[in-house]
Amino acid sequence: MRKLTVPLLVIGLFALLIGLAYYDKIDLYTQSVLMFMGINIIFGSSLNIVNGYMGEFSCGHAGFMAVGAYVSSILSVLFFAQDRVFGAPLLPPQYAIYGFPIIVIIAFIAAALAGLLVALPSFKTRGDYLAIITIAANYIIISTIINIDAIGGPRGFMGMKSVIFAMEDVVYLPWMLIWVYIFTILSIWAIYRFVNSTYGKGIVAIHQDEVAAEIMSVNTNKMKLVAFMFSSGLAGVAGALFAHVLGYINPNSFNILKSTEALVMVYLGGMGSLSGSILAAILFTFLLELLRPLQIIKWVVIPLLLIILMQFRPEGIMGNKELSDIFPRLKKFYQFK
Amino acid sequence: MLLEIKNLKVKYGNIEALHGISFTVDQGEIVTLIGANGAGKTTTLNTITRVPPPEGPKVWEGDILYKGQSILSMEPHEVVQKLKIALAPEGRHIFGNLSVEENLKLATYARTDEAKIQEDYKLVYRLFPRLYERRKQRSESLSGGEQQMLAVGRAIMTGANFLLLDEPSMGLAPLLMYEMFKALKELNQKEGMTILLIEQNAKLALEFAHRGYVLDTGEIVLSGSSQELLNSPEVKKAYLGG
Amino acid sequence: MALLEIKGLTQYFGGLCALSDFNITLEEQEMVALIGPNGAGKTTVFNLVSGFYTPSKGEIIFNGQNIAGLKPHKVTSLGIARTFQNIRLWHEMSVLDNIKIAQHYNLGYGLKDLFLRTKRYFLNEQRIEKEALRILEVMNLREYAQERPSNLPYGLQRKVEIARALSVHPKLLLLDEPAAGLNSADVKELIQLIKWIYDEFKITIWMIEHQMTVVMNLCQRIKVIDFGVTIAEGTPEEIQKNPKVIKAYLGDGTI
Amino acid sequence: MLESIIQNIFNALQWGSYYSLIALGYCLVYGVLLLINFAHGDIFMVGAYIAFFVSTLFLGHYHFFPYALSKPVVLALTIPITMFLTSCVGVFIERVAYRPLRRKGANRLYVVITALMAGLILENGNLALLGASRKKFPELLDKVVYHFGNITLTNIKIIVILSAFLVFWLLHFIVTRTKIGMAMRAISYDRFAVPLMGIPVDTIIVFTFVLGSSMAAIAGILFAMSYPILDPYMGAMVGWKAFIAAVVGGIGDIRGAFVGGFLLGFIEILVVAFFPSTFRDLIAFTILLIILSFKPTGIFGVAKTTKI
Repeated sequence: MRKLTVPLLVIGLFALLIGLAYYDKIDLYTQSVLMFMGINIIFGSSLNIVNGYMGEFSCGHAGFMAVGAYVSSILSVLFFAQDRVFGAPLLPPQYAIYGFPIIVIIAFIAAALAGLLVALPSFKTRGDYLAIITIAANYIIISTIINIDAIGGPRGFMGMKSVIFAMEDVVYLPWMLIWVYIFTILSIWAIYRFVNSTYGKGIVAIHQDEVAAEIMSVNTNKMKLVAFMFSSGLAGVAGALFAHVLGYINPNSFNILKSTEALVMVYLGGMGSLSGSILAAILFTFLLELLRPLQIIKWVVIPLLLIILMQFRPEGIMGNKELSDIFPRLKKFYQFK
Repeated sequence: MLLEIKNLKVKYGNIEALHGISFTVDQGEIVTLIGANGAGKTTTLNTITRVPPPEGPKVWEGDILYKGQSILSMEPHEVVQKLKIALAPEGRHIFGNLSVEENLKLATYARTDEAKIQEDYKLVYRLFPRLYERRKQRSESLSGGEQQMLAVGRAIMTGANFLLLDEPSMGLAPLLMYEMFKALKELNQKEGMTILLIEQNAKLALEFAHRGYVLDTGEIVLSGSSQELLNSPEVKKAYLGG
Repeated sequence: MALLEIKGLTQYFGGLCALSDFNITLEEQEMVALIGPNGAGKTTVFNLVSGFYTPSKGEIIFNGQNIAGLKPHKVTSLGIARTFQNIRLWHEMSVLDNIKIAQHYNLGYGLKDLFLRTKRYFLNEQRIEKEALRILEVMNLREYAQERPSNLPYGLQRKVEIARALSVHPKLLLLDEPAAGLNSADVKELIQLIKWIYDEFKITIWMIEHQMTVVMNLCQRIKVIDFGVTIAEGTPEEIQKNPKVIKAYLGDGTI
Repeated sequence: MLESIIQNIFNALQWGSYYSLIALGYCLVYGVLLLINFAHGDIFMVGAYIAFFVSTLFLGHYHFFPYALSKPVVLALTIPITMFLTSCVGVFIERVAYRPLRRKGANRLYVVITALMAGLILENGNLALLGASRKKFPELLDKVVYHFGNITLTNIKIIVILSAFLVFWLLHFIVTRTKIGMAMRAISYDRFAVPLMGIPVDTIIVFTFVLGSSMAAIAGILFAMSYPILDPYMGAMVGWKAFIAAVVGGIGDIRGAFVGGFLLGFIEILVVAFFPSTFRDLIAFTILLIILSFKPTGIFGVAKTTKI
């Protein structure tokens, strides 16, 4: 029974959400908030791999999100939608349902490759110098996009909505909600497996004492490469979903402010706590929506709340503990692998 | 009585590190605290010098009196400036990005007695001639023993007349260790410096000090003159390896 | 054939010569000490052997292979393990994890197995866990498996660090000042421990140590260096009487 | 050709001066606390706004102070008052946001996040308070244009460049020659031991923030005098860039910050001379990234040796 708790819960929640959305019991606005929650969970917890578990300070995470968003958007419009620039779709649009997960995986790969931009310098550099490299990488990615006119440059890129419509034409379902749900679960699963294996714990060893890690046979360069690419790849997945949920992207939605959001989620939740990141992502998305009526004052209130919170819990909500560390009884009810 | 510790209980976070210790140090004395690692020796010194959290502990109960006055409300820099108590901390904590000379000069930050400062420079350089040889060098590049000398020299330069030394022999080669203790002895005999010493090497410490206290997991379990302690069977068994 | 043969090892930092023309040969199952004043270049030797620095000149031949300039994790997987002057454990994870992560040289599975949780992954994780528990058992540390090292007394932390080094099945164990920060009673215990390890694991041990009791009790051979140059070599008795060593290192023993 | 090169050099020096002045502030705080004070760019913006309000006040733009002073007097009053008020803002942030965290021994990165948040509050708080309409900075100095052949120089440009050098020289003196400067360097290396020398750590830290913020204030005034349109986000981009410049120069060393600022100025002007201006950030950042890849601790930076 313990082994089945989590899969059952996941499937149950899935069916519930899709059912509610299908019969219009939850409106589109709520649906979009739910989807952003999922995207933020991927975005925040993927940064936690590098900033929390490995203890580096990457602050250009949105750059990789941008790579994922653009690569996936271009591909899905190219293959499945009629577009001004790209012309007629290369494949019949009804194949979009099968094509989309592949496109997301390609977005993962592309963003992971972009991650090399910071992974390679990380061999020689640490700490604050690396932080700067990540900021520079973020700017470089965004400026590159701005300077490519074929994909809209500073005006942005759109057309993804028609791909979604194509999916809905085949089977009428809330497709984006489904995709976001699936990829969120997959990402959490992957991160969990990674950081709980002896292999993955190598990055925690790098965090706590890199010299000792290297001397005790951890190939630190390889581990850094894996961690950075894994992390930025997942940011790419978040980007791909983000682009298709919104239906429109422009380079400035992936600026340093977006990276800051990821940082906030990681440090709000607690460095090196997966459940912390998830909790923080949910809380943060919720807070953003709650304070929406305040408009610009929202961006005064949220930082202020965070500063105040940090004064009381300077290690984030969860510290570096997981939910099951704080409530050991939970372990009786589930096993999560 | 110069320094009097009364029933001191301190905590790090929620963990009590000292469970009510009391001891005294008189003017011109050398007193040593011996005990295993984690017995609370460093904690005691950090409490006296009022090192603030997170490195420093919180005083829970008891008092520290200096010449009869409680010093618990003092800031760490005031302990140095006003009471003339200086600590050469465990692990040296020299400023590696400054030169040897700058390290010493920095220790005179709050002092205005220019003539005495010049005398103290001479004293430090006489006690530790190696420091004079390397005064222009970035102190990071000194060897471990030289850094230890610098840490002690710096404590002297604060104008202190009461030195707290936390494991000055840590990591020193035998020859340097003897040199260091000779210099300290001279400081005590010629300059009348009061010294409270923590040392892992119990034999060395007891040969050097007048009196000693044995600390075990946050409590004082034994005290007496150095000779008494050296001959005590418990000390022999637990700390002298005999 | 000698286990480790170092020939003409020389190291410059900037313009400074930290070590010049260092030679030593260690046979299998030997216990040798390297002593010398602070800043004599002892730790530099260890850092060169374990791969932290690439030597400016010279050869380090281990088991017939020149390992000079190899990355540390590579050197470790070839069979050289070490401990550090100031203990370098991963303090925020359990003692067990500390030992398990040291098995990175021989994980037996890759990223694919990790994400898909293949049979191979489980088998290897089980093997690693068993192996780690065994070494803790042997070293009498089993009861601390779930503790964090920072909560253990200093003497035990030393022991855990040595256990971690042993868990990579080294042929050569480098101990950098194992007695630093230990009191006399702990030192006595440490001597017993090292002696036991030496007999039990049948490995070569090479140590840097200031406390003469340790060196004299354990080592068959001692090499003394100063300013990166060898000044004496011999048995403990010879070294203790050597006037050059007394002048540069041992001192006259008075305060 | 030569003339256009010289003209561009002066332009680069002017831009470099702003970057350098801001980078110096970053560098000071970083050098002492190892804290990337991400709010510093916004302190620069606050400085410009304070200068705006102080100068318009003395120019008699408000009812409660209807006396218009002459321009030179206004300038002479604006500079010190702005420096003082901006320092107050800097020190205030230190007191309420950074110090409590430091006292609790929080992870350094939490303090950095707090700094980011403080920056956001300054930007958006300003926007919320003053609205989106931009402010026009009054002209405090009559513009004089000098012509040397085809090269044009304005008096403001010369003042900007000279001030940057003067401030750097002063700062360099403080950091290397005075005891307080020595204490600042010491804190960055080993904060634990500083109070043991009888040095009040908090006083030194406050002093650092005063220095850094007043330099940001000077940069703000100078910037506003040359580019008189103020908006709440003016500090963010310039601040980020200045910070990157400081790191490329070798953060922790004020020479590095100074040189890095000018380097960035030169690169940007050079790029604009040959490429469309949208390429400016792309190429500038790429060059900086390449420099950092080859010289990981920056131009003047010394790698901190890890003792093993």
